[in-house]
Amino acid sequence: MSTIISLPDQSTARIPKVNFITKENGLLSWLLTGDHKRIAMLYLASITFFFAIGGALAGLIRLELLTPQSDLMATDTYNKVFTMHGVVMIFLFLVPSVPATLGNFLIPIMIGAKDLALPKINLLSWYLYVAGGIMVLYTMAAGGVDTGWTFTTPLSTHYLNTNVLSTGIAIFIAGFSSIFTGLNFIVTIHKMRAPGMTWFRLPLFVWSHYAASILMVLGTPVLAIALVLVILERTMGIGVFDAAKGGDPILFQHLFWFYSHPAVYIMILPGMGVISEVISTFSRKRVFGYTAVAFSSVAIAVFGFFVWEHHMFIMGVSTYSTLVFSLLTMLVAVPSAIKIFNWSFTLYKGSITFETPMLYAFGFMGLFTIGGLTGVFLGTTGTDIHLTETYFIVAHFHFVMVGGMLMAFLAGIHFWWPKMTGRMYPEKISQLAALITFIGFNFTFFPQFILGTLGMPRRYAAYPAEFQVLNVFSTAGATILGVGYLLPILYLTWSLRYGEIAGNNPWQATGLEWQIQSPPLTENFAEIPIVDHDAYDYDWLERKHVHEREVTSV
Amino acid sequence: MEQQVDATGFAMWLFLLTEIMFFGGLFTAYLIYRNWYYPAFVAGSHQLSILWGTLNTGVLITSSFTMAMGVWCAETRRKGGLVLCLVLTFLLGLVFLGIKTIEYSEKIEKHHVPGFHYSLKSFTDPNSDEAAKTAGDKPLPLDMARHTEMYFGLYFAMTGMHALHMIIGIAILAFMIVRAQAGAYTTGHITFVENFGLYWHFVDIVWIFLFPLLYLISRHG
Amino acid sequence: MSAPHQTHGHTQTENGNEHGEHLHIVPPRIYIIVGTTLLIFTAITVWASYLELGVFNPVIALFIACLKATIVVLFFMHVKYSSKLTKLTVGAGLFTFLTLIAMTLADYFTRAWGRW
Amino acid sequence: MDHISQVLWQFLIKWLTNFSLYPPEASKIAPQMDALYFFMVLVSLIGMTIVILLVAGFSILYSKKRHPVAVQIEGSTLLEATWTIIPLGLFLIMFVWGALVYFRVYTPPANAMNIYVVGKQWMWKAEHPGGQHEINALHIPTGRPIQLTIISQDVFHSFSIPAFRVKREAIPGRYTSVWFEATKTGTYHLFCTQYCGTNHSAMIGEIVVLTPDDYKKWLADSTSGMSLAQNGERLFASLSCAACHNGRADSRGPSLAGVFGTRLPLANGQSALADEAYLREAILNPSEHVTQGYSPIMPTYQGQISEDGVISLVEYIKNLHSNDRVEQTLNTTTLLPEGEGKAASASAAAGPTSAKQGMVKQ
Repeated sequence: MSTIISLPDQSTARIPKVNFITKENGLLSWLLTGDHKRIAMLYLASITFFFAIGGALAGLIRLELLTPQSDLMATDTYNKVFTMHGVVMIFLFLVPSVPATLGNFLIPIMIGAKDLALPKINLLSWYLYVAGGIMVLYTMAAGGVDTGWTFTTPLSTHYLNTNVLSTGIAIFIAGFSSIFTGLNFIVTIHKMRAPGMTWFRLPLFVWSHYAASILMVLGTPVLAIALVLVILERTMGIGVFDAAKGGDPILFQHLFWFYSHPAVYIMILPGMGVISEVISTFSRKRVFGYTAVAFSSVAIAVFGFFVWEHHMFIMGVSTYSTLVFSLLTMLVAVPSAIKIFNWSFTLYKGSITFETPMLYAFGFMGLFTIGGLTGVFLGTTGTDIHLTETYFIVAHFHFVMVGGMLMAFLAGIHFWWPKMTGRMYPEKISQLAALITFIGFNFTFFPQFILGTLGMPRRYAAYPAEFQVLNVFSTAGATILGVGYLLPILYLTWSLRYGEIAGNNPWQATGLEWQIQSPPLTENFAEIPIVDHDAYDYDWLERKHVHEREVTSV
Repeated sequence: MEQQVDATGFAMWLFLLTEIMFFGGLFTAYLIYRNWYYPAFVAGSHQLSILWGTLNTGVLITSSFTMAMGVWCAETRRKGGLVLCLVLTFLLGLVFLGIKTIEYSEKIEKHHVPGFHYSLKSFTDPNSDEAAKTAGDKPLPLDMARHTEMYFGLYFAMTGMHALHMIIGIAILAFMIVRAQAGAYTTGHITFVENFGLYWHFVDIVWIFLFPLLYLISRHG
Repeated sequence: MSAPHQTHGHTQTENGNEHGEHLHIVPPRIYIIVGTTLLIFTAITVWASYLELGVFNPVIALFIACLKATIVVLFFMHVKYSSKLTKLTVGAGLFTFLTLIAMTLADYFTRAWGRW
Repeated sequence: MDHISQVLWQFLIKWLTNFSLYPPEASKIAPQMDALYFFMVLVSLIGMTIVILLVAGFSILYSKKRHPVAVQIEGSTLLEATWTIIPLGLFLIMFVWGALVYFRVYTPPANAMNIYVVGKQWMWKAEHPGGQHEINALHIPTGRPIQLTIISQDVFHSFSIPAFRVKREAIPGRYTSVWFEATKTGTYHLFCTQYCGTNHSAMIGEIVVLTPDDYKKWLADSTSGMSLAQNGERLFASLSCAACHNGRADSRGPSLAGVFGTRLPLANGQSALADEAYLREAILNPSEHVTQGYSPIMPTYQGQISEDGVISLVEYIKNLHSNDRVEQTLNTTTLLPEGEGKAASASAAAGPTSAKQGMVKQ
């Protein structure tokens, strides 16, 4: 198989002595760092930890669902397990995954800056994340919570005596971590671009992070106030969500989904940014319709705020308002379609190679297309009646979040691993892992579409026996998927020490991050670059190489 | 450095956007229930002292003014003026919270705190209650009277969140006074003062809306 | 939304523009006028609430509140003298705030529709 | 090894014999919903195929081996327009079609038979107009539109019948409704699909669809002796509603005879349709639902009547076509000391205000 990997001569290659990792030593130098790259590494370690916890909980869920009866655990235990799975995966993994790790690491470098605009706020956001994480761990240790990650009132306010308060506080804190990350990105992208780095020379990765950041800044506080009101309702009984006192429990859902629908765009948009970078690099081509892809990100961010009620179509909201929200949902589906087609046509007349990040990107495109299209089923008012609150929605959500976001995250981690660590991951085994993940994923979640259509409700610890076969398929698939996720953790750790030296630009990619040493210097650039070319300009790269060769030969 | 100064100002504005949305949820809830339970909201609002409310609005606006003057002093490097303005802002902030405490304790005495032995007496029997009597309230039917609890729930949630912002602001002010005394903001590094000013004015704006929404619902006959 | 604006295309010039923002010092005279205006408006809004105006009571109260808030934003918070970006940011916040309120109320106000 | 393969074999047989892609279509709306569903599946499959063909085709045609040097292309406005407009058009078709189905499901026809459903942790209680009660089951006839008026006593639940393709949230404090017309006899699943606490997955039941004749038989067999309306009449008397709502010229409350389904002018100048939800609200929050020409003197019955009681009252008022019997009850209650005592104790529980008002009525 032909490849574009170009590594330096391994016998003479060295990791640069001075880089952001070796600059200072000691735990304290990490814990008090202002360096966006180190904070990204801190984030990477902590979200991997929480991903492992969330993954283990997912394993328990699938094991329980192997049989129709609730025999592995009692129903309330099962309820706690899926609640904690949701809370951990969404608030502690998916929301910060790409932005806080890859975004943190790359955005300043991609725009030619030395750091994010507000390094201290960046560090603060990591500490808030950790504080939120510790609260979640405390919640689990104290016996968990069983509200479901959606905290539906009045169940969460009056009918449960599990640790709703600590979970609410945890999410509140983690939410502020996400607000600070988003705020930092927006400021950085506006104010810190290198000379010549105009808006339309920005890599699409930066565009999609910009769009996601808008959602983080404007959406998250509404979740925060919804949680504050839940906490006040529980502690004081102010009645805002209490039907007995004249409150409307549906109001909570309005406030909750005002954040939590845009939140799925917060999760998926950065992933889309990764895919743009990967597909361009491995087909050696400028992204087809750069402006369309850039603006579709912003369109998703804007329209994302107008569609939240599609989570509530059957909940007794006004039938007339469902029309508006359903129509707007259709509009927000279009930018995603635009992106998929533009990525497909980026391949056209390219020169394509199939390294691991590209395989993950292909996986993303396939799974995200399914996830997106099934989203239209749920955004259409008529079919939503039958499909909502069943396994269809579970499958849809996991296709977008796990099939989409997690694939993109893994694509990005593999793609920038050489930049972050200076070493390559092992190519063959990682391609295998990508394949295993893809197969395992489909085995796990595709049967759930059929289960949902058949009517199996979500969040059931026990279910009618006729659904067992498909559930067994799903659980079997989950074990394959588990292997697919375990492998990267193992071989990436291995490669930290034994991986091949990557050199500055193993992929021959055009981004500014590839023109500096790997791992980068603490200040990223020895001198601030002056940008004189568009993103994904492979001719420029070619000219640069020719120029460099001339210089060396002289 | 200039880039940094610029960036923090912009960041402060973005942070204020999150604050707007944070209060946005409360305002949404308020509008819905006020629309549903208007008589209860009227009766509830008559329990608030318009004198204290107006006074507090004046106090807060004045504190915004002294804060703005403080920023001006920092800009023009007048150390004494800056310290004076900050101290005045600090004191006015405390006065605001003091008045708020008086108001809260009145509510606690009358059992108007939702969830804690909430009492409907002032609403079902307005003659027994000074404030309701002065406002000329008619007795509310029991079902509507019960919804005054919603009014007070929102009252405490909204003014409580606002007061929390005030407390945070006052704490930062105390820190700033010490730093200003040492001359930290009168050598050209005014970003912190400016950004804090933005925050303080924002808190003022929230109150500018809370005041008519909570205190001034139908004061006439 | 705070979609990037063409004029911010060049960071250099952008910084140049923003520089002016910090050099603009609002004279205390304006602060005094603004502060007094705000106090007068407070008095007016209290006075107006005692008048019998029907539906216009809340309208006037909110109108005055909006006016006061605008004055605070423009002068105390210096937005009048700030860059386009700041103005855009304020606009974006207002827009999303109104979206939240308007679209939530859209549900509540149309619930009774169709039942006539 | 042999053992395992046997298990697998049985498993496969089980799967193949029971395999289905969608639940039975047992209601009138089901084929309509499925038509839309399969249209969407078809569009999705075509879309999916196009994406797969593009990605796979380009990957083969333009792999580095075959196509060593990439040709840089900016983009194409025509193509962008194509894949903006075509998906948008398709999505809009789905939107309109979906909205039509949605309105059909949630707009009950006027002639529908009304069955009340009360959800509580963790059971469904169905109440037929004839007074038949069922727990976690619902017996219905074919060929007749049936409207469910649903309410929850505690948290959100969701009443879902996959075979009918209908689902409606049970909300605390408010009636919601959904309707269907069963077409095939048989027993179908009833699920609670909104997570509602510990035993959420046990909140399931059966929908038994009978032929009209069998249904009649079932009704006769499971009667409790008193219809909902009769029960409501008793409540109406014991709460001494008739003291005001008696249709006399000097009564303090509006006459309730024939009020159901009419449009009422309200004291606040608005008007409202007197449907089940309105009647419920008017009993529990009377001061917000005062009919024009009357004063807000009715006490609230919030906390005094169970949801079942409210349902009985609503059903009684719904079937009240004249005030003759109201008059009768009124006369009997005033005559009987027992009835008076009951009414007084009920009012006493209402708290000081309503007690005062309650006493005035006697």
